[in-house]
Amino acid sequence: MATQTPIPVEVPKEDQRVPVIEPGHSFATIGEKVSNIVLRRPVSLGWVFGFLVMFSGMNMLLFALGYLFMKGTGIWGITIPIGWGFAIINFVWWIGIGHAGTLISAILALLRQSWRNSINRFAEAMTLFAVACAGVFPLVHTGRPWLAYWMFPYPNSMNYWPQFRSPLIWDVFAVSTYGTISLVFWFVGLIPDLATLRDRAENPIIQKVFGLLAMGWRGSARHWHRYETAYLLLAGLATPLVLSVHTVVSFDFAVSIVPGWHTTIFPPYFVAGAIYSGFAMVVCLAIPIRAVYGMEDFITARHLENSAKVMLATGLIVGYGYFIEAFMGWYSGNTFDSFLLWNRLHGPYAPWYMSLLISNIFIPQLFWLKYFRTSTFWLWILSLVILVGMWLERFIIIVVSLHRDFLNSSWGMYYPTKWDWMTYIGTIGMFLTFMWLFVRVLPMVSIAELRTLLPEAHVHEAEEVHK
Amino acid sequence: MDENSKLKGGPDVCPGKRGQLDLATVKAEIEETSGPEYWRSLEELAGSDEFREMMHREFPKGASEWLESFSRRGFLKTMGASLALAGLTGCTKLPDTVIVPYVKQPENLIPGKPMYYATAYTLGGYASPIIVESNMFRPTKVEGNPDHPASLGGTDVYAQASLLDLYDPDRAQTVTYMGDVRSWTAFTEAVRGPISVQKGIAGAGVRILTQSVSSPTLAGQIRDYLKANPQAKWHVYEPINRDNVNEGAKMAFGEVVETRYDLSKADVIVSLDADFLYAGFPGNTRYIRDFASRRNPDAEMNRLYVVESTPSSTGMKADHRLPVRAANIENLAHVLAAGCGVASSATPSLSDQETYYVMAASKDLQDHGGSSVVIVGDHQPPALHALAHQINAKLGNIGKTVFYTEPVDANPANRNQSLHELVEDIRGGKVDLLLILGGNPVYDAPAELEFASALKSNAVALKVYLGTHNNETAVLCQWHVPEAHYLEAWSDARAYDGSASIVQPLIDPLYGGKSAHEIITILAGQPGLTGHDLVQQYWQKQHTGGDFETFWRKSLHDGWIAGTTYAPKNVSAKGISPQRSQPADANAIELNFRRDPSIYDGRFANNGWLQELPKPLTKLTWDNPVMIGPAMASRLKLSFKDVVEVELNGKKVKGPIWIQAGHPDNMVTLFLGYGRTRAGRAGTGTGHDAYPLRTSQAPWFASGAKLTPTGEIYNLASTQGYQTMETPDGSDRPLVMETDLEEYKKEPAFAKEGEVPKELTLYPAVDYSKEMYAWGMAIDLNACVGCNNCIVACQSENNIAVVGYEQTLKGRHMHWIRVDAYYQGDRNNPKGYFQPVPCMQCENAPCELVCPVGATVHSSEGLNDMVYNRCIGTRYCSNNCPYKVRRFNFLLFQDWETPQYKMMRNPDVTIRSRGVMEKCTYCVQRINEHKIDAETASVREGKDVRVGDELKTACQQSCPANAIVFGNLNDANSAVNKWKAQSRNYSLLAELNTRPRTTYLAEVRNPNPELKPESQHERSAG
Amino acid sequence: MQIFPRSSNNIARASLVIVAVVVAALGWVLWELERTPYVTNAGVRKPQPVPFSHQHHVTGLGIDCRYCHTSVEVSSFAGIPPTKTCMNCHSQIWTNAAYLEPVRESFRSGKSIEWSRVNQVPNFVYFNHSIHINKGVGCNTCHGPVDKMPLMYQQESLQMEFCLNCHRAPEKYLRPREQVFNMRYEQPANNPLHRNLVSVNGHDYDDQIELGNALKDLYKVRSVKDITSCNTCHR
Amino acid sequence: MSGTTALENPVYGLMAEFDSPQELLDAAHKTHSAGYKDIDAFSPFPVEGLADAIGFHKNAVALVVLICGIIGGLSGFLLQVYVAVITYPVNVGGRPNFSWPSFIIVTFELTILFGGISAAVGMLALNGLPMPYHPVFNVPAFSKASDNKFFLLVSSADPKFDAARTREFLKGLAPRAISEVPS
Repeated sequence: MATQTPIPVEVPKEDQRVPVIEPGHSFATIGEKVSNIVLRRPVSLGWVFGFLVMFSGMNMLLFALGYLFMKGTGIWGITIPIGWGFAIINFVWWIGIGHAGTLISAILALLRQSWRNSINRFAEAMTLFAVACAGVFPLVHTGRPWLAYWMFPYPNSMNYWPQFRSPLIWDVFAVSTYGTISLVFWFVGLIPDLATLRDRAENPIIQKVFGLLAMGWRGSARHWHRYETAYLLLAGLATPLVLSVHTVVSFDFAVSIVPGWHTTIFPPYFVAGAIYSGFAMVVCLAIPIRAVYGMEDFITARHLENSAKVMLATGLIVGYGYFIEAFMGWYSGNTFDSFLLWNRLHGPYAPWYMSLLISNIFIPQLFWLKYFRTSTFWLWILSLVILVGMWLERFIIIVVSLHRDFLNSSWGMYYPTKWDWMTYIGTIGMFLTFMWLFVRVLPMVSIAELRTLLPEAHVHEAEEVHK
Repeated sequence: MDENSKLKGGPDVCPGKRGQLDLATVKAEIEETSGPEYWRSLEELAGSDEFREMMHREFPKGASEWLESFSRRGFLKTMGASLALAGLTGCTKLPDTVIVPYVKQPENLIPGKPMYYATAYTLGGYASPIIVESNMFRPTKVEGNPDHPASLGGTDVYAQASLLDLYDPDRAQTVTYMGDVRSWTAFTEAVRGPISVQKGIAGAGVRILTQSVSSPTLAGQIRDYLKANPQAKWHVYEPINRDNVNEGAKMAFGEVVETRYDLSKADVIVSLDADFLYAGFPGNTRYIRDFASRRNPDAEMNRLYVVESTPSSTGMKADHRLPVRAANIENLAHVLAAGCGVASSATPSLSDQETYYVMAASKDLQDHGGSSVVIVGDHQPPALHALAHQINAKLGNIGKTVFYTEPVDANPANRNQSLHELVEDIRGGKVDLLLILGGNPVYDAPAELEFASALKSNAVALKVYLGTHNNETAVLCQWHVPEAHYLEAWSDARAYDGSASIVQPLIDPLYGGKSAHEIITILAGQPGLTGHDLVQQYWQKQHTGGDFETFWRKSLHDGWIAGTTYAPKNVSAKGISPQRSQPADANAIELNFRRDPSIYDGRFANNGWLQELPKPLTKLTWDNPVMIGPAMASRLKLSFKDVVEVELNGKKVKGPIWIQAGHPDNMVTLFLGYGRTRAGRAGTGTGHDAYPLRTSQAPWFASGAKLTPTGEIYNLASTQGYQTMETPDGSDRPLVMETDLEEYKKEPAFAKEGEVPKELTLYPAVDYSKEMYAWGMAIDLNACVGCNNCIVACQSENNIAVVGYEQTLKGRHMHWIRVDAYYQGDRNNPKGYFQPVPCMQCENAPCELVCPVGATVHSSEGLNDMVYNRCIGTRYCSNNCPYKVRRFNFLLFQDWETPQYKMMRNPDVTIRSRGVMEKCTYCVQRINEHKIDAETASVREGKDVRVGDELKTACQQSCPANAIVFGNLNDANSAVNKWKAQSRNYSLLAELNTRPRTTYLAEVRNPNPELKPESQHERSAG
Repeated sequence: MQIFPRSSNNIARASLVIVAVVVAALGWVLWELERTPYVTNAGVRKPQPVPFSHQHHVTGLGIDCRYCHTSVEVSSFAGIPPTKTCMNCHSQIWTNAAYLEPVRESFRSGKSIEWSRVNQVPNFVYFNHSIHINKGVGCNTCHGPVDKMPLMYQQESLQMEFCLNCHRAPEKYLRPREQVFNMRYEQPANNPLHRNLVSVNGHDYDDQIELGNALKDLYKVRSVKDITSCNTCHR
Repeated sequence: MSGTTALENPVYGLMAEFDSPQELLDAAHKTHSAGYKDIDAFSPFPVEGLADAIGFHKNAVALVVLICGIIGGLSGFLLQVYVAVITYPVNVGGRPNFSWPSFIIVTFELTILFGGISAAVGMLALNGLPMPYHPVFNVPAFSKASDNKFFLLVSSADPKFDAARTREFLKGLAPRAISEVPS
């Protein structure tokens, strides 16, 4: 991986790109800068305040869920025909966001994109937390959540098992696998840094804690050798996985017969959308974090610009998806599909559809301009817009398709309740609570991998030296 | 987990089932123990007044409070008692109260097997003969009486829903005096004095106010009393009355006669504002059957012309419908009469369209002299009825399609007049003892009478009210005696054809309710006589020759008394041609009053099943709208949800607008029965009360109403999202396949266009032909008249919950079968269609594929099973159901607390709890019952016994139109196969290749070739 | 520098093993717990108002099941005997036995004896006695050796898997209809230790599967596919 | 501290400390070619070729992952077949019991799951982790092994090992320091 592709020590003249790590850093300074955030930096009032805000958000979620378990899903806006509402919208949204991390660490690793090294760590953490948020919904959206374990295959006295033809079961497996593998991937990446923290820590308790987590990592060449193989294999496995997860999620819709769901373009365009929103979230988090914790040296304009480019590309794919959907609606000549198109454009939810197009397709075109790719302020704003847009996309797909399907007599409208909103905002609170804790207790960028980026990390072919 | 355990023991319980064991023991011990000591024991158990009083002390006075402080403990005691009492009715072989069960009833009960009893349900004096299913002595289901000509197995929504009234927890629980709990004995003591005083003065101060009475026994009782006390008076009032009909008959024949129609022989039917295909119209059950039997395009098809004011389901079935303001219908009638050769006093001028229409209609009538009929709505003026009699006479329909008999009503006095006299007497201080037997005059009397104030004034010394609920009238009377439900007390009644049925109870009064009969015995000073005695005595007198016991048993068993059907009588229409009343001002807004399709005159306001029953056209629930037509709406810039104020001679009511396609212009319709103030938990405060605008001068329609928008907004809870098959993008969806007779003859298979060839699938098709059974259903859209019967029948059979206004508004109603209503064409006079939609039981069920836990899967017989106890409630199945027939328990919709409901529920159907999906099962509990019977039989008799067409689903069984047929597709001679073989047969959304087991027979209209709808549209457009 | 003592290596490895063992054990416990009497009530003797002994009445007196459970052949519900049935005999014998007082009391007062239910299936399960009896499923196939029960208890778990055992392979359990109420009935066997013949229509069977298949045809038992369809038991 | 403190057992080995990966790599090469086989090198980040330099060329992680992946996939597919075809076959929406296309996804996911977990667990297991205690940690300077220092260890278990001569040899590699690793 990274170490097998030495970056030339002196940057070639023609390459004027911003480096992925600012000059003037040594092995020690990197370790110091990163680990000090965890070990030395005092807890600031701002951090505590922010944490309390996020934490109260998380508690709002718990409250909303408590009431949900008492009363039932009827407290939400869902109804017949709109059997799925915010719960599934949020689920898909979060899962999508959860794609960036593993994608960055896996796919970019395979593609030998050295610029990934400084953002992969918290991108992966972000992934974990996003998946955790997503995981809440399939569970609680059921009418009888206390029986949701029936979706897992286990021998039981009923001699009855899950129904493996159902996309929801596929979901269960895809999402739980994704969660597990992301966790493993993330932890494997952490081990060397945990060792660093262990060795840099002064407080004996902290020493012991990191010591246990590092499991006695001592950076032996043998360890590194196996470590790199394992990491490479994980990346290799995670790559198809990350692509499969949102494909499977899209099957929830594509496999059904609902007009607006039953379409073969969903898998690719869901995956693209996922990466789209994922990177948006990464950028949303990266910009403030690097500012607050002075990480500009490691998370440079190069990273941000590349992310912007990725967003632009995936955004275009998503746009293509929308176009094809509309085109097929017209081209198929199927009365239900063509009505779906009409209904999106002129129906009661037309404003939502319009704002979706604007925030997801039109505004991101600004990324063609270098100014918007490099201005952290605009980058941040645009990422937020994209996040909203991607949420709207799921709203359109789920609600607008369901509310007017085959039988005119059974058409309906969807009105989210305050409980819907509390649950949604609550998960955001939960997500940020975890992020808040993460940046303080674990190295937010990978120390070991950053070190490999330093010129002095690169060795010449031993033989030459030898003779 | 807590919920988990709760789930095991709790919600999934089926109370009925739970009850079985205890009930069985109770029943058994009742069955075995012999007379006297058994009596004593039950007295101790519950019979005695002391017990009741003790128990009722737990109920605070005043309905409003005790709804909240509803004492469960007290109730459970009552239940314990009444369960035992229930047993008593069922099976003690006491000589004086033998109840003879129907066909299936075994000599002595088999626990776990239901029994069936014949009895009759009475509405507005007209009896609907019914069979009631009783599980462990709890009445659980009402069915029509297949052997009775007035039912032929069908029922109407009110009869179906009357079961819920029996178990209504808001029913009056006890005798009260000025709101304080008293015992029945206390009451009899208290009234004895005044009654004896009245005896002295020939009952001069006694007034009896009843609703329409067709009970020979009761009428006899009252008459006897009046004979003994000539000064006493009997008044009759009912808001939904047939005054106009009777007056019209007097006008034509000089006497009140009952007009009965035989629609099976009518080729041409002209309805002048008569909604004869919906519950509430006397004989509607039979009329629907006869009408539907003539809608088969492959046989002689009848033709229906409907000229109507307020759009009705009858109008929607018309081959030619003409929306006209109520007041103008008389004009049309005169032209029609003239066209039929009746010398009419006047020839009013009509619009081109009207003339065109009426001419064609009258020509059609004349072509079918003797095989046609003109029916006039109850709310049209007497003159019009008289005219109709003349037309029918002229066409030679009398004796062929139209018959005149004795009035079914025992006292066909003019209702409004009768009440007028009563109020005068009250105001004149002539009344000392007022007996109000049923009804709710304080709420529904004509406004100008101010009945309430009359009653409040202390002019009347003693006011006694017999009523099921502590309602508006009850609070204004000192004494309130709880009235026994018809399933609790003995009586008798006459059906529309005059045939008398014995009303036999299936359960002892849950709250010691009394029947009118018993009240009269107190009045007549013959206490101790039970309803049973009275009824039996009466018929003993009528009975001539033969052993009375066998006659009595037979009458009970059959459900009616042989030979009591009124023979047609010859009446000659007088020559006089009725004058037409002054034509109303064309510009003034006409205000119409109509009975509510669901809660009638308000008596069903507390009946959740009916409150939540989507009204046939609007699909509204829990409310009554201010109904106007599209033209008027656009003129006044009114839209849905707008709350308007309707004013008539200074009186005002406020209500939300509903724009009804096909509603005549410049006319407003208000529906009666809502805005109750003391109805109960379900009825109180729903909708608005239209009675204050209704006077006895203009009981049905009045001119000169004012409409003023209030700027308020109110959401009406309609269960149907969109009411045309044409989608907003202008494309048409082939949901109800429809054509007219000519086209049909040319292309009989027109409906099959969407069908997909069987081989069009990647998978090997599952083969059901080898199975013993393959269940399927077919629904004839031509026959269906949108009477809603199936919905209530299904609700009752399958323990379907009532969810209330808010939830219905959200679209969470639970009906397993719904009747979609679609309009097509000109909004001012559209074509209308009804389409009942149960679960389609698709062979390639989209719902099953997506269920993660396999809670909905296919049975070997092709049923789409829904396993509630496996369901975790992802709602994915519902999303993926193209027919949206699945219903989800978003909250805990079932009432687990109220003991009455536990008694009411069908023990063979699981009660669904919160978070569980449910849907139509083709009444799988009935299928299994029949299968098990057939199989045990085949083992016992050693031959192959199979379930045949005797197996009926609840919707099918109660359908008065025979529009639904269900059966075994693997049985070549099954009725369902015959239907599905017809060329009209098609499956809904066939192109999805879901292969529904439920299919439809396409609708074929029979328009008059001279009166093509399109040409009609041109005119209406012009 | 060294943070952990030498021993910690073994501790670390041991703890991993322990975790694995605990997880496995937990799974096993749940599996067992689901099937314990605590959950299923199998074998639990519930207190009854009267210490009625099936052993005494069936074995001792040889009373037929149907004398008390009257509707078992025709109805879903087997029927619990009314007090009168008890009194048929106990008005003559044991007329003043103390423990029969509740029976007499009930007979006097007309209040029914409240037995506590022993054999119970969940409320969403619709079990029908008549069909099983008529198709040759013996009483004790589900109710166990009632004739040896001084106090009634539930023999089997009556869980779904129990029902499925038979619904998936009826031939393993069917017996001639005339043997249904025979508490002493033995399945046909043919092994060195024991040989038992069961004859149906003159044909002797020494193998249960043969017998079962013969009876399946004879009693027209529906196909396994039919009787394992959900709606057979759940409605 | 000094290695001689531990009497009953010999020193664990000798450890040379270097400043850059390059020096370590060269030293490792020299030591290995000098015939020392039981040696190990420590660095805060993976240094290319270091493993080869100390004569460690192949590892078994890939094999473990392959095997576990296959097990995962098989178990996934067979589970579904068992459930849908063998134990309780039911007609679901008219689909055949053995509708294998629907089974692909779960099969795939389980392959990944087993493979991924085995990659991590296998790596740790083969590395003999967790091993919180290790003699090398006794060297105070070793705490820099995770920071900016690079170490070469010659184990006392090596047949060619001799406290004095090996120390001499290491000196020749010009390390910043040489320390004895007490076991």
